[in-house]
Amino acid sequence: MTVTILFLGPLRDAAGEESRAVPAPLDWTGLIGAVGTDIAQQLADDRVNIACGGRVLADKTSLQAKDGDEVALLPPVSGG
Amino acid sequence: MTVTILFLGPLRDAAGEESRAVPAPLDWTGLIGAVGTDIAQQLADDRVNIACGGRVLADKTSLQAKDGDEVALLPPVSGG
Amino acid sequence: MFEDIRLLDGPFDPQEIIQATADSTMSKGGVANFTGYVSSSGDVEALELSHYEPLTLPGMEDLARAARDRFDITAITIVHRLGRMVPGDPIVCVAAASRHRRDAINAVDFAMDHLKSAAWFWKRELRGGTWHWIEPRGADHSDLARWKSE
Amino acid sequence: MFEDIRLLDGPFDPQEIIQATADSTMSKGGVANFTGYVSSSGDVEALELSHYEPLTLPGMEDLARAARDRFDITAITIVHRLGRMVPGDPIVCVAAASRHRRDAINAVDFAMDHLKSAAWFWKRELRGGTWHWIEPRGADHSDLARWKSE
Repeated sequence: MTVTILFLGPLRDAAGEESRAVPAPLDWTGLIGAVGTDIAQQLADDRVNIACGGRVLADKTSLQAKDGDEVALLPPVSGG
Repeated sequence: MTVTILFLGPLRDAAGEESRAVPAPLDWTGLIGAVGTDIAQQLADDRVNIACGGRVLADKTSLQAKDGDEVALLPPVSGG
Repeated sequence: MFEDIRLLDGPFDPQEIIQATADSTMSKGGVANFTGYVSSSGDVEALELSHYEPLTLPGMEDLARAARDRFDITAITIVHRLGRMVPGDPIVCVAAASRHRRDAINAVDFAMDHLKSAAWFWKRELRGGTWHWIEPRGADHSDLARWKSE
Repeated sequence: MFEDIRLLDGPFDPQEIIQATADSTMSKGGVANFTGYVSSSGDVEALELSHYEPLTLPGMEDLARAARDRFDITAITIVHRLGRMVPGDPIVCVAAASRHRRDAINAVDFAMDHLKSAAWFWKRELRGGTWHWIEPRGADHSDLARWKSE
């Protein structure tokens, strides 16, 4: 009964790991609590997106991850 | 003391030869007389150009070819 | 319809890719192509591209479909590198074939403009022995806006 | 500045040409290309292109110069076939390299649009064992007009 949180790009460095398994279900408040203060602050940035089950959420605060879901934290893509 | 008249593209078929040497100098009236009725009629077409010494004449009736010049008769280029 | 949409984590030869796209349309018009190479601006020793697979390849496939719907093309190829590259390495290759030259060129232009928004890529550069993430780009809508009003 | 302007009366390999243009600009951005092939429309068995040499090659060289003046490019290549070809043979290959993708693509587009007016080519087709001259094209200024107002 777990959800996998996946850290992409620069967020992987901030998290110090590729992914983290947390208990399911997981909503926005649960996610904020699970990732630590540093990443929680970055998630507040409008340019940081969240995908659940392979789909980017239009409103990331509506996150409702179930058992087996992968929740990907997507920082802004790089320029250049 | 000759000018070489060069027939390009479809005009070559009409002329039955690649080129013809005629006495120098050669002006527009001389050219018309030298090429035969069929080609003379085609030369009247605005879309047929004349190059002398490697340059396309803005006004082909101003032709003044000297000894050694090459006068190229340029039919309209093909579409497609 | 020829379609070749790929993400590669090893080197590729753009000429092979263009050739395959061209072969698919031989005697039917022409092939347009754009190939991008890793820049050697500044003191960059290497470039690494990471992505989120469940989003990137479907995004590229949607983009190929959009190009096919919009332009009269007989082939579309979109190939993008991932992983670690050095300056001079090909990083992206887009090719389109059409009976009509303008459609082939416009399809390549369209695909390159939209690739940035279709793909989730994060880049970091190795400079002086240390990896640096490349900053997020600003709002970059002007390239895409070109295709809206037509 | 890399420049490769050629008229060929034998076959060519577009990939070799694109590769040479790309090599000249490696690690400096990208390369755009358009390659046209002899069509197999209808029952055409062969195509023959003749030209007036004192005008065609200088015309192509002037065109390359105009493209260099107009766009920020580091290489331009314009290669055109002459002589007898069969359907599927490459007939024209234009490639441009630039640090900026849009310049590379636009330079190729510009060169292709102007090539028709720069070059004095007469074409005839072999159909049913007989050669037929291809009719002159009508006023074809719309492609060129695209570049006037910019």
